[in-house]
Formats: sequence, structure tokens, C-alpha cells
Amino acid sequence: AGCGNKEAATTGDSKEQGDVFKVGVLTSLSGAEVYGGNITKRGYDTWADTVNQKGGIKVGDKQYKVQMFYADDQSDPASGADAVERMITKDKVDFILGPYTSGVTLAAAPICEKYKVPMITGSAESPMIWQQKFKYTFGTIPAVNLTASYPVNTLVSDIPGGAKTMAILAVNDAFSKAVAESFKATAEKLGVKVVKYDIVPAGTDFTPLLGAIKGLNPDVVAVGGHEKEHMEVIKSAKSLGFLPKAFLMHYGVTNPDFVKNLGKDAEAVYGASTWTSDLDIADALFESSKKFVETYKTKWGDEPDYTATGCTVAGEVFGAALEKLGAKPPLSESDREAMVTVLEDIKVDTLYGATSFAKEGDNYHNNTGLEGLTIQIQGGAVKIVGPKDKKLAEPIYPAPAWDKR
Amino acid sequence: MLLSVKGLTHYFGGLRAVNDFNMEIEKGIIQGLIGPNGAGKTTTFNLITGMHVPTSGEIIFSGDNITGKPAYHIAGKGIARTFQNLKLFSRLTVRENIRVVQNKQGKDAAAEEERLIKLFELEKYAEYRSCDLPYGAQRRLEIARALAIKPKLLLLDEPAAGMNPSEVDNLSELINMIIKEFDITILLIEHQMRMVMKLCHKLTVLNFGEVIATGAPRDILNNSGVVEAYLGKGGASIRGKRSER
Amino acid sequence: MAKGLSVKGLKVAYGNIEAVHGVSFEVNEGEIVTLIGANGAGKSTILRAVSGMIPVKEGTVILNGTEITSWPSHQITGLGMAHVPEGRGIFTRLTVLENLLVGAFKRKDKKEIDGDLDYVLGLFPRLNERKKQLAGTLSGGEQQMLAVGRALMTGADILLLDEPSMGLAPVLVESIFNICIDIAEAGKTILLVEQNAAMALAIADRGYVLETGSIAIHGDAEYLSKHPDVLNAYLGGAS
Amino acid sequence: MTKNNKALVGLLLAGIAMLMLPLVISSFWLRIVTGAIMWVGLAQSWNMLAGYMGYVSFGHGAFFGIGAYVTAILMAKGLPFIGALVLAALVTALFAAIIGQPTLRLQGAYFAIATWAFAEGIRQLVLVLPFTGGANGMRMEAFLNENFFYYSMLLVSAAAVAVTYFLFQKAVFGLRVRAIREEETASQALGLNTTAIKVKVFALSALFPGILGGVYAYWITYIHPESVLTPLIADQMVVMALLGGLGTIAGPIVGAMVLFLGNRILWVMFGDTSFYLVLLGLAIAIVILFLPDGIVSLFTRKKKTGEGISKENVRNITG
Amino acid sequence: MELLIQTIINGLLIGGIYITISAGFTLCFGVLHVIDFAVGEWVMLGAFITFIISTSTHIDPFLLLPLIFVMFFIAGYLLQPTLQRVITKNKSNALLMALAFTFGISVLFKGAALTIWGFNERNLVTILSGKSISLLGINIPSLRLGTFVFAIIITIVFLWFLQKTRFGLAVRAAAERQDVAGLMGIDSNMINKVVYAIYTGLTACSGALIGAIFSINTEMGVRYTIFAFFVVVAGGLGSIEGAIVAGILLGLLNSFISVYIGGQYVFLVLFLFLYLILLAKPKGLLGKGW
Ligand SMILES: Nc1ncnc2c1ncn2[C@@H]1O[C@H](COP(=O)(O)OP(=O)(O)OP(=O)(O)O)[C@@H](O)[C@H]1O
Ligand SMILES: Nc1ncnc2c1ncn2[C@@H]1O[C@H](COP(=O)(O)OP(=O)(O)OP(=O)(O)O)[C@@H](O)[C@H]1O
Ligand SMILES: CC(C)C[C@H](N)C(=O)O
Ligand SMILES: [Mg+2]
Ligand SMILES: [Mg+2]
Repeated sequence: AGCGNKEAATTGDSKEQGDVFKVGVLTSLSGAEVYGGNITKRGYDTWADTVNQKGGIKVGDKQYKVQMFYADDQSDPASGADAVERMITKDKVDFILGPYTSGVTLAAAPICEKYKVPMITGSAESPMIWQQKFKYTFGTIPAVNLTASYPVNTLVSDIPGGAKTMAILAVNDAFSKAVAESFKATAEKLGVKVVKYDIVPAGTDFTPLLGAIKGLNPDVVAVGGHEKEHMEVIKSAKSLGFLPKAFLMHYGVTNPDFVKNLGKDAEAVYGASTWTSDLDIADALFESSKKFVETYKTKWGDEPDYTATGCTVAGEVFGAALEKLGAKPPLSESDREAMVTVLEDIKVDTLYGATSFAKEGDNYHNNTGLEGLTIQIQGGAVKIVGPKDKKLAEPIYPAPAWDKR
Repeated sequence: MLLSVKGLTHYFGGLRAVNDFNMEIEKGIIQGLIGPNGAGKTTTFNLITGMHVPTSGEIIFSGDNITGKPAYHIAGKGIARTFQNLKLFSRLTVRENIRVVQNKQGKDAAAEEERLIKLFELEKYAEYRSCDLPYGAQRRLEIARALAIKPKLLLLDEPAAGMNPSEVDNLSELINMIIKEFDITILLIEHQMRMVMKLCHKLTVLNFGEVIATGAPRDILNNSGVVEAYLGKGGASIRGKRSER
Repeated sequence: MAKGLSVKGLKVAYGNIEAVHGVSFEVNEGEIVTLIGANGAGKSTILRAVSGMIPVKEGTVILNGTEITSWPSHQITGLGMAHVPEGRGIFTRLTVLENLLVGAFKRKDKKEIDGDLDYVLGLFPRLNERKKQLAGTLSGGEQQMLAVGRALMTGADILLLDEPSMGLAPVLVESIFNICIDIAEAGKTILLVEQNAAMALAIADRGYVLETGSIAIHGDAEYLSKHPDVLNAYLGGAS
Repeated sequence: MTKNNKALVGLLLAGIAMLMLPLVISSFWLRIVTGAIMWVGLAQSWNMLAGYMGYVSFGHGAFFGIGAYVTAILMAKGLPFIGALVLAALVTALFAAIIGQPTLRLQGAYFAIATWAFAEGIRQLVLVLPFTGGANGMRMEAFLNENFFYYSMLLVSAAAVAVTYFLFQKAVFGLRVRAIREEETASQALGLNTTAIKVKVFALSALFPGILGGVYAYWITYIHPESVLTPLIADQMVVMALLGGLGTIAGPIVGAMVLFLGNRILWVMFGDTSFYLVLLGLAIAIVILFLPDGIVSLFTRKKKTGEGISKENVRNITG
Repeated sequence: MELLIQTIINGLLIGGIYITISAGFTLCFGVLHVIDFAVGEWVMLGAFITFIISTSTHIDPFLLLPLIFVMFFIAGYLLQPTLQRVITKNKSNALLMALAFTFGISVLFKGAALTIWGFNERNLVTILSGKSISLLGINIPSLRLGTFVFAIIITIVFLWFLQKTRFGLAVRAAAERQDVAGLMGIDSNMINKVVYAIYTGLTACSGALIGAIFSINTEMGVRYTIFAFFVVVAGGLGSIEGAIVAGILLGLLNSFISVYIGGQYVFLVLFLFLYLILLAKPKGLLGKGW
């Protein structure tokens, strides 16, 4: 590693060429998306450390450890492209664990095409990525438009006397907007009246908007955004003395910081996810998702959310593909090409659930094996409350008053 | 008439700085504009050159009505000026200060540039940045720069301020020479009577924005109103500390 | 030497260029001393160095027995020195009245400040009319009055005046010089830089003639005003 | 004269070296250098306006973004790259001329913030317009030829530098621009149509960023408001030009190279931590603290002591 | 009707937040003439330090404000001479170079905060958090009201200090010409340090309040830099009265656009507005800026 890249903590001493799989990790370690960038990094590191602890990825009769190479995309697509180029040409990585944001993914993917290096992102979830049909890019998290419909379904159809009206707010970024669009489409399909729909630029103060929404008195206030905006919406609403029957959000609610910072105010907030730490799913590497949660928690102090887990699973999928492929490091160009075929056909049962990638259509190379989950914060924890056949707790609706928690 | 100003009035907010000002300037002479501090002399210059738009009144230059026209347009018509608080292009050299305002470039312009530098005794500073020149040289440069646009009318705002009597005399000679060499007309604001008397063919006296006298320098010198408002008793009134001892 | 200003071997440079090359002079208490010289001779530079506006390269400046060489100007002011700088240096965004009050910043004697204010506004009725006007919109001459008035407000014992008559109408030039005499008679000390050398020498006790950064001639005012070189170079010949 | 010849030979050699570069460095470093060269062009364009005319713009990132978006939109409509780029360049410059007219009446910090406000306005507009892809941005068919982009960026940035040199340093036009910087009222009073000159300079200083934005879009293949319309672009132009030396031709070149390559080198070395930001920020602050006239003053100053200081010398160098 | 009043109140209170960030900033500009690029980072640091002290001592952030002010006052007082060195060392572009210097400082602060405190979101809880005063169906969020009061108090104190006190007069004189101010006995170096220190102290306090109202993270600076610039410039650089007017106007605009035009356009309209204000009022809304 000529450029002074640090190895993952438990990589051990296997440094010789051909002894290890070199893995490039591209994510946002500075800039606007530093939060999620670090969450993804934790997910990837959890995989690498565990694999290495277990002796490595098994290829044929030998085990190969993985060596991680990190590059910060500075939350900027151009820097992301530079970073991929660097990891591929200088560090000679065998494959890449993809970026946190969809924007960087879109700029990095062409470079992967150019060098024929496969990339799996454990986090990017803009549907736009999959419409581009990049041959070498895969994703373990289903695109938002596939997951956001679940909680709306739960709120409207599963709960007796469910929601009739909904106000939708979102931040104008690719991810959050897609969430809002999906909320809206599902709601309208189910006959819910959308009383307000507003996609606001990042950095907006939500108070005036919530003041207006309060007057409309909707059953549900649905928000597309990130942990920061979600926190602000709750704080604003509370300070206006406003409480709809339910708050619905997407990514960010499952983020430990959400509950940690809001405490009781976070109670009863709905969210969408594909995975929670409550699930108990068998896994080859960690034995079970419960064990994974434990490992993660001892390592980082927080519970993993579905993004971190998606990232760990991205690593597992690569591992599974390599075992199947049976190619030794370093991977040749034809190995890598073959790997794409393996990935396209792969079906692995991971701690995330059944994972497989679409071979065609608008979700090309996205993980379509998974179903969405409706989650709700109950007693400070993320509980699965829908869909019916998967729920582990009863949904609370309407939410208890601010001062009755 | 090269320039005629009719009923010029200008207000700054509620303050009337120039009031129904009338003046005519014949071609080829040096006309003086004098008056107490704050009388409105500089303001008049600003109005003529288009830096302010007058509240009312008319300015006719060479038969054109230039009232309210943009400054660069008026300069193009042939009116150049200097400023009471020097406004040189500080970080440009002396040579560049002249070159930059010449409207045609080329051999002739280069020759003209040389000539101005020589005439104004700026040779040894030619490559200096203008802000590094001694004050007197800066004053000369301002005049040279104004001449570089080949004006028909040159407005000088206190060109001799901060000069000692010998320097004032030198400058007076220079201005006398300019009027011959360049075929122009000059309107001069100056408080140094030594220069005014030496140069001006005609004087206009301003007080509180209004003309209080106009005529030949000699007559003005004896006008009691002007003496009281502006001239005072001359050095004679100074008690002279030294002689008292 | 007890009271007054004494400068020895003063050298001042702008960057690498030395503008004043070892100048010595003194101004005794109650004296008016004038510094004359052509444009660019270094007069203003000397005043700036004395009052701490620019650093001294070499030499000493002693005020009332205290060495103040290269002190920051606000400390020098505290010892009772005021400087009307070249180019007036009025505070354009303050009103006329505020400018005058800034002059009295260091003073605590409220009553006397009021007295001085009346005095200054009486000296320059124009300023009295324009008390509330922003100083930046004053005419050139009005600004000059303000600069002198502000220096008077400092209540300093020693004044450095850099061309106080510049840009003033003849009638006001007279009053400025008369004011100088009044001040000196009140026991204060004046170092006067003037282009109007004839008038300056008329009111001064002594004078120094500066040529390109060095003192060429010095002596009492009468001597200088008759000195042929001075006559020729600074008084415009025999006038 | 010999000095001039030496400089010319030096320039020629540097030029040849630049042309040969792709043969000798790795594709990764070629990418980095391509980025650095792009920033040279951007910083130099900003320098035309701020360094020579004294108008500090915080909104020049907008022109980069406009160039990028127009190129992307036209290419999506089926135009070939070159055609789209030419049109984008024209649109950007025209746009700048129109917006410049009123904006350039403002002075100092007000101008700076007005340009910034207008740039932010553009970003917000792109977010809501129907044909820009909004927050999703736009993706273009990838053309993965590193050399092509290297030479394109080199060409455009070299043109920006050449224009600065010939128009702003050598021609009377440049003198007039500098006269405006020094004394705008006096320039007017002496016959310069300052409004016309200012608008021309503004349009010119927007033209190159517009073109560079277009090339960038095609190079990176994906643009969105956060990448091509972020205020950070203008901020970096400003800091690069100032770091190198404002109002000089070498300043923005050196500043852009140092800051961009410095960022990338620190990033390569400390890329997995945010610590590189600490070093980067510290480096910027320290350079400015000790070289307040920019990095190029380091070289001019050396020259001065070497030749002994006469009054003239000092003036020539700083002038 | 209720909505209208609620919208006005929300707007005024947002205005209060903006004024808190800008009051010190505009004073700093008015005296030092430097645009401090790191203004957002002072906000961020203030928020973080308050969070850390408040969570470890369990003292309410409001009670910590004096301490925060003092801490950051000292920090600014110590940093200013370095900034001053940049200003005085450079001849032709001093203020621009100072700006670039503060850009470096802002990168440094951001990097340091990220390295030390990591990327997590924080939430600062105060005694007023989540509370509101309700009157005839209108809700006034207490925390925001507290911030508004804070903003009004500091701006009034500033105005009084600058316009009515001897020292304030000295500050205004030094703001214009430090050399001549020196001749009047004014120690402008000291004034510079004190003004900068007041600015950093106040801005840090505003960070504590903002952190309580919104949330705290290392990237939060950028968002507030934007508002600080907006208010300070629209109000007229260096004009405190202007900042009050601009802050309130910005807050009201923000609130009204959100409610009556659509949140989607909030910044588009705001920036357009700022641009038009500048074209119409080139020295700020009250025409009193530098
Ligand atoms: N922008 C302005 N706002 C308000 N008043 C102004 C403005 N400019 C000038 N004045 C006032 O208008 C009057 C005329 O000023 P002007 O500069 O024309 O005087 P002047 O005759 O040139 O005096 P001086 O001989 O002292 O230079 C003065 O009383 C001045 O205070
Ligand atoms: N800020 C400065 N930077 C560089 N050189 C300067 C500066 N100020 C003055 N000089 C130079 O120092 C020398 C002395 O200037 P100074 O202003 O002291 O002269 P002066 O005697 O006051 O002249 P004047 O009668 O014009 O006021 C001159 O050569 C001048 O060019
Ligand atoms: C939450 C987002 C900023 C990240 C998201 N996973 C994406 O697709 O970009
Ligand atoms: Mg005048
Ligand atoms: Mg002088």
C-alpha cells in the first residue's frame, strides 16, 4: 500500500500480493454526508473484521483474508470518481464496496465499468442508479420506491380506523424526494387524501410549514429526509403543540441518534425499513442476525440500522460470490467479468434475508429479494409493526399525547 | 460660447448646494471660480462633468445640451477634469495613467504620451506607480492625465493646494503654457490668490451656491462683498507673533 | 530639557526606502516652530513618526522628558500631543459633532470639554451650522476646519499641524494662523508644517528647512525669512 | 530581452511537458492533474474579474454550473458534445452579460454577496425546474477517455491564461480594467465607458467557467446541484486565486495547483480520516499568514533581494 | 386568520434566530471590515461546547450562556491578533486575504470538530425545549421566544453602546480610520480584539440557542453562514439597526413563502429577494451600511 492506506484493524499480517483480497471502500468521510458515510463504513468494517477473524473468504481449499482500502469521496461525485480511479489503479483493489450517496455512486459507476471492477453499494437507494443499467454496479438495499409503500399500507389498511388524510413534506434531495413521491403514490392509491405535499430545499425551517399543516389537521404527517430533518420536524411540531395521529418517516428513524436525541418525543414515530435488529435471521458468517447486532454493538457502541447492515451484507454477498467463483486473489479481468455473472445469478440467505439482484428492468442489479417493513419506535426501540405477516409488535395509533409518554 | 450654464440648481437632501447658477465661458480663456469653503464650487464641477445630475438647470457645451448625460459621454465631448482630493489610478504607473485614458492608441498616442510626461516634468517618475509619487508630482500628473483625453475644456479643482509659493508659480507658468500649447479653455477653482491673479482672465465668485460677483480679477479684488466673504484682509491681519516679542 | 519636544537623529523608512535621513530638532514649550520644505521633502513623514503613526527606524523622540520613540500613537496622545494629519483624516461616517467629541476621547473633564466645544464651534461657525451633517459630505475646506477643531478638542499641550491652511479660503487662512498665535500664547507648543512659508515664518519663533529628508538650514524665523535660499525656494522670490 | 527569451523557452518547455504528460503518469494522477488544470482555468477566470477589475464575485460557481447543465441538457436532446459545449459557452457568457449589467453597479462586499445570492438562486431554480432533473441531477453517456478530458481541460484553461495575459496584462484594455479597479469615478470622468468595460470583463470571466463546466459534466458523467452549483466552487476559486497571488497571472495558476494537489495529496495520505481537513485548513491559514501577498510573492521577493532594491525595482515588481 | 397570525409569529421568531447569528457578525464587519468565513463554525463550536458542558454537568444551556460567552470571548481575543497580522501585513488586498485566512480557519475548525467529536447528531435540551405558550389557538414556541428576546436584548445593548457611550464612539471612529483614531488616543488594536471577541462570544452563544432549536452536527455551520450573510448584507454591512430589520424581514418572508407560496420555493424567492434588495438598496435596507 504505497499510498499509506491503513488496513482494517484485524487484517493480520498477510500483506503479500495474492494473499489477500483487496477491497476498496468508497464513502463520505467528510463533507455534507459525513454522517451516513461513517455509518456505511462501520457496516463494511464489521464485515471485514469478522471475515478476517474467521480466517478469511474460502476459495477452493484455502482461505483468504480481506484488506480494506478507504477513500473519502468528500461527499462530492467528482472526488468519488477520483477515489475509485485511485483504488483501482493504484491500490489494485479486486472489488469495491460502494458509496453512501446515490450521487457519488452515479459518478463512480462509469469508472468501474471502464476498469471492469464490480462494486456493491450497501446504501445508495435512488432508483435512478438502477435505471442506468451499469453492468458492474450492484446494490443490497432495495430502492426507496420499493420500500416506502409498506408503512403507508400499514397505517391505512392494517390499522382499524386507519389514516384518512396525510400531509407530506420532504427535503429536495434525490433520496428524500423519492421517498415522498412513493408515500404520495401509495397513499393516493389507497384512497387517502393528501392535504399537503411540499418538497422543500435543504436547510429550511419546518416551523411555518408545520404551523400551516396543523391547521389542516391531517391524520398523518409523512416526512422524507434524514435524521437531522426528522429530529427538527419532531422538535418543531412539539413546540407548536402539534401532534398528528402519526408521524411517518423513512431512513433516519432507525438511526440510533434519532431516539437518543429525542427521547420520549421519538415515541410512536413510524418508519420504513428493510431490516431491524429485532429480526432473527440465520447467517453464514455471523451465525445469526442477533449475533451480528451484538458484534456491531460491541464494536461501535450503537445498534446497527438497516444501512449499516446493508453494507455488511454487501460484503457478505461478495464473499459468497467469490466462494462460488473460486477465483484466487488477485482477480484477473476475466475473473471479475465472471463475478458479475455470478452476482447476477446469486441467491444468498444473509442476515438481511434473501438477497438477489434483478437482471433486467428498472431495478437492474438492485436487490429485489427483500420486502419492506413498517417499523415504529416503541419504548425507545425500533419495532416491526407491519406488514401483518411479519409484525413483531402491535402498531400504536394514534400516538399518545406529548405529555402522556 | 464654449460652455454656458443656465439656472443650475442642486440639492443634497434638503441642503441647497448650488442655487440658480449662471455662467458662460468663452473659448480660449482661463476663467476662475472662487468662493468660500462650501460655497458649491466642487459641486458645480461635479454637475458639469456628469458626476451628479442637477436638480434643475441646463448645461450647454459647444452647442450640445449635456445636462444629465453620463460622465464618460461628457468626457468624450471634450470636458476633462482634475479632482480636489486626488483620484489617480494608484497602482498604475505614471505612463499607464496617461495611456489608459487616451482614446486612440498607436504611434501618435505614444508620442503624445511622451510629450505630456516631458511637459509636466514627470520623466524620472515615468515608471513609478502613481501612489508613490510626491504630492506635487501627483498633482501634475492629474493635469497631464486630463490633457491626455484631448479636451476642449479643462476643469481644475484646486491644483495648487498644498504647494509653496515657488511651486505655485511654477504651476502657474505650466498652466499658461498649456493654454497656448493645447488650444483649450480652462475653468479653475483655486484658493491661492497668487495663482488666480496671475492666470485668470475672468472670475466668478460663488457664495452659498449663488453667484455674488463676476468680472475681471482686478474688479473682483476690490468688491467689498467678496473681500468680506472670502478674501479677508490678506496677510496683513495676522498679528505676527514674532514681531510682538 | 524639561518640557517640549526633542528629536535626535531621526530616520524613517517606508519599506526599504528611507525618506528621512537623520533629522534633529527641538520645539520648546510655548514655541511655534515651523518646518518648511518642498513637496516630498519628508515633513509629513517626520510628523507621523513623532506621533507614532509610523515606526521610527533610528533616532529618538523625547516628549516632555519622556522618551516616546515608536510608542503607539494612542499612548503618545495620552501624554498631551495632538496631530492634525496631512489629508485631514476626519471620520467621514461620524457627524461633525461626533468628530469633535472623538477628539476629546481621552479627557475626563466634562465641563472643560463643553467649554472647548463652544470655543471651537465659535471659531468655525460653519461647523456649528453643520453639527449634525456627516463629516464625509463636508466640502474640502470644511473638513479642514473640522480637523483643526478636533485637534483643539484633545486639549493637548503640543500640537503638530500638517498644512492646516491647505484648501482654505484666504479669509480662513488668516484665522487659522491667528488661532495658532492664540494657542501659543496660552502656553501651548506648536510644530507647524506649512507650504505658506511666508505666513508660517511670520508667526513662528524658529524654523527648520528640510531638503530631501535632511535639515538644510535652521534658525530663528526672522533669519530664515531673509535667507536668500529660503526666499528663492519657498517664498516665491522677493514678494 | 534575454530574460524574456528565457521565459519564452521556459514556457515552451513547460508546454511540451504538459502535452507529453499523459505518456508518463498513471491514469489516476492524470485524473488528478486534469482536475487541477480545470481549477487553474476557474481561478484564472475569477482573477480577471477580481484581480484586475477589483470586483470580487462569490457567485462564479453559477457559471460553472450553468455551463455544465446546458451541456448536459443539450446532449440529452441529442446534440454532440462539441455542439452542446459551444452553445453552453454562448449561453453562459450571454447570461453573464445580462446579469452583469445591473449587478456591476454594486460595490465591494455588496457586489460579492449579490453574485452569491444570484448563484444560490440558480441552484434553487435548478432544483425546481422541470427539465434539469431537479435534485436527481442528470447523467450523461460515459465517454471514458482520460486523455481526451486532459487535453480538453488543458486547452480551455490555457486559453483562459492566454486571454488573461494578452488582454489583461498586455493590452490597453487591461489598463482600462485596472483603472476601474483603482478609481472608478475618475475613469468615468476621463471618458471610459466603465459600464461597458465591466460587463465585457464579467462576461469573459464567466465564459471560461461555463466551458469548463461543460467539459466537467461530460467528464464526470453525472451532475447534480450539490456538485456543480455548490457555493464551494466559488469559494475555492476565491481562495485559490488569493492563495497564489491576486491580480497576477501566475498567482491563480500556482494557487489552484497548490490547493487542489495539496488537497488530493493530503487526501491520499490521510484519506480515511477527516484529519486531512485540519491539515488543509492549517496550511491555508499559515500560508496566508506568512505570505500575505500570496505564494507568488515568494518568488518575486527573492528576485528583489537578488538585484538589490532600488525604488524603481520595487515599483516594477509590485505594479 | 389564526394561520395568518401563527405565520407572522413564526416569521418573527425565525427573524429572532437570524438576528442572533448576525448581530456579532455585523459588528465585526463594521469595525474590522473583514468577512469572517468561519462565522458558521463559531456557531457550530458554540453549540458543541455547550452540549458537552451541559450534558456533563446537567446545567441548563441557558444558564451556561454567560460561561460560553466568556470562553469564546477569550478564544476570539487570542485569535484576533493573528487575523490582524494578515490585515496589516498585506498592502493591497488586506481584507480579501483576511477572508481567505478565515476560510482556512473554517476548514480547520470543521476538520477538528469532525476528528474530535465525530459525525453524530446531537440535541441540546433546555428548560424551554418543546414548551409553548398558547394563546387563542396560537402557539408561541418558548425556546424560540427566548431566543428572540435574547436577540432583541443584545441588539439593543449594541445600539446603546455604539450610539450613546464614549467607548462606542471610539469604536465607530476606529472602525473608519485606525491610524487617526490612534491620534485621538484610541487604542485600535485593543478595540479590534475586543470587538472580535464580542463577535465570537455572541456567535457561540447563538450556536447554543440554535443547537437547542434545531440540531447539532459538524456540518451545521454552512447553513447558518448563509443566513448570517443574508441578514448582514441586506441590512447594510455593519449596520445593527439594519440587521434587525433584515432579520425580521427575512424571517417573515421565510414564513410566508413556506405557508402561502410553497416551501419548495422558499430559498429561490429569498435569494431572488436578496438580489433585488441589493439592486434597489445598494447599501442595505436602511442605506446605512459601509
Ligand atoms: N453628498 C453631500 N451631501 C450633503 N451635503 C453635501 C454633499 N456634498 C457636498 N455637500 C455640501 O455642499 C456644500 C458645497 O460643497 P462643495 O464641495 O461644492 O464646496 P466647495 O465650494 O468646493 O468648497 P471647498 O472650497 O471647501 O472645496 C458644502 O456645504 C457641503 O457640505
Ligand atoms: N506611504 C508611503 N509609502 C512610500 N513612500 C512614501 C509614503 N509616503 C511618503 N512617501 C515618500 O516619502 C517621501 C517624503 O514624503 P512626505 O509626505 O513626508 O513629504 P512632505 O514633505 O510632507 O511633502 P508634501 O509637501 O507633499 O506634503 C516622499 O519621497 C514620498 O514619496
Ligand atoms: C440517505 C441518503 C442520503 C443515502 C441514501 N441511502 C441514498 O441513496 O443516497
Ligand atoms: Mg471644493
Ligand atoms: Mg506632507
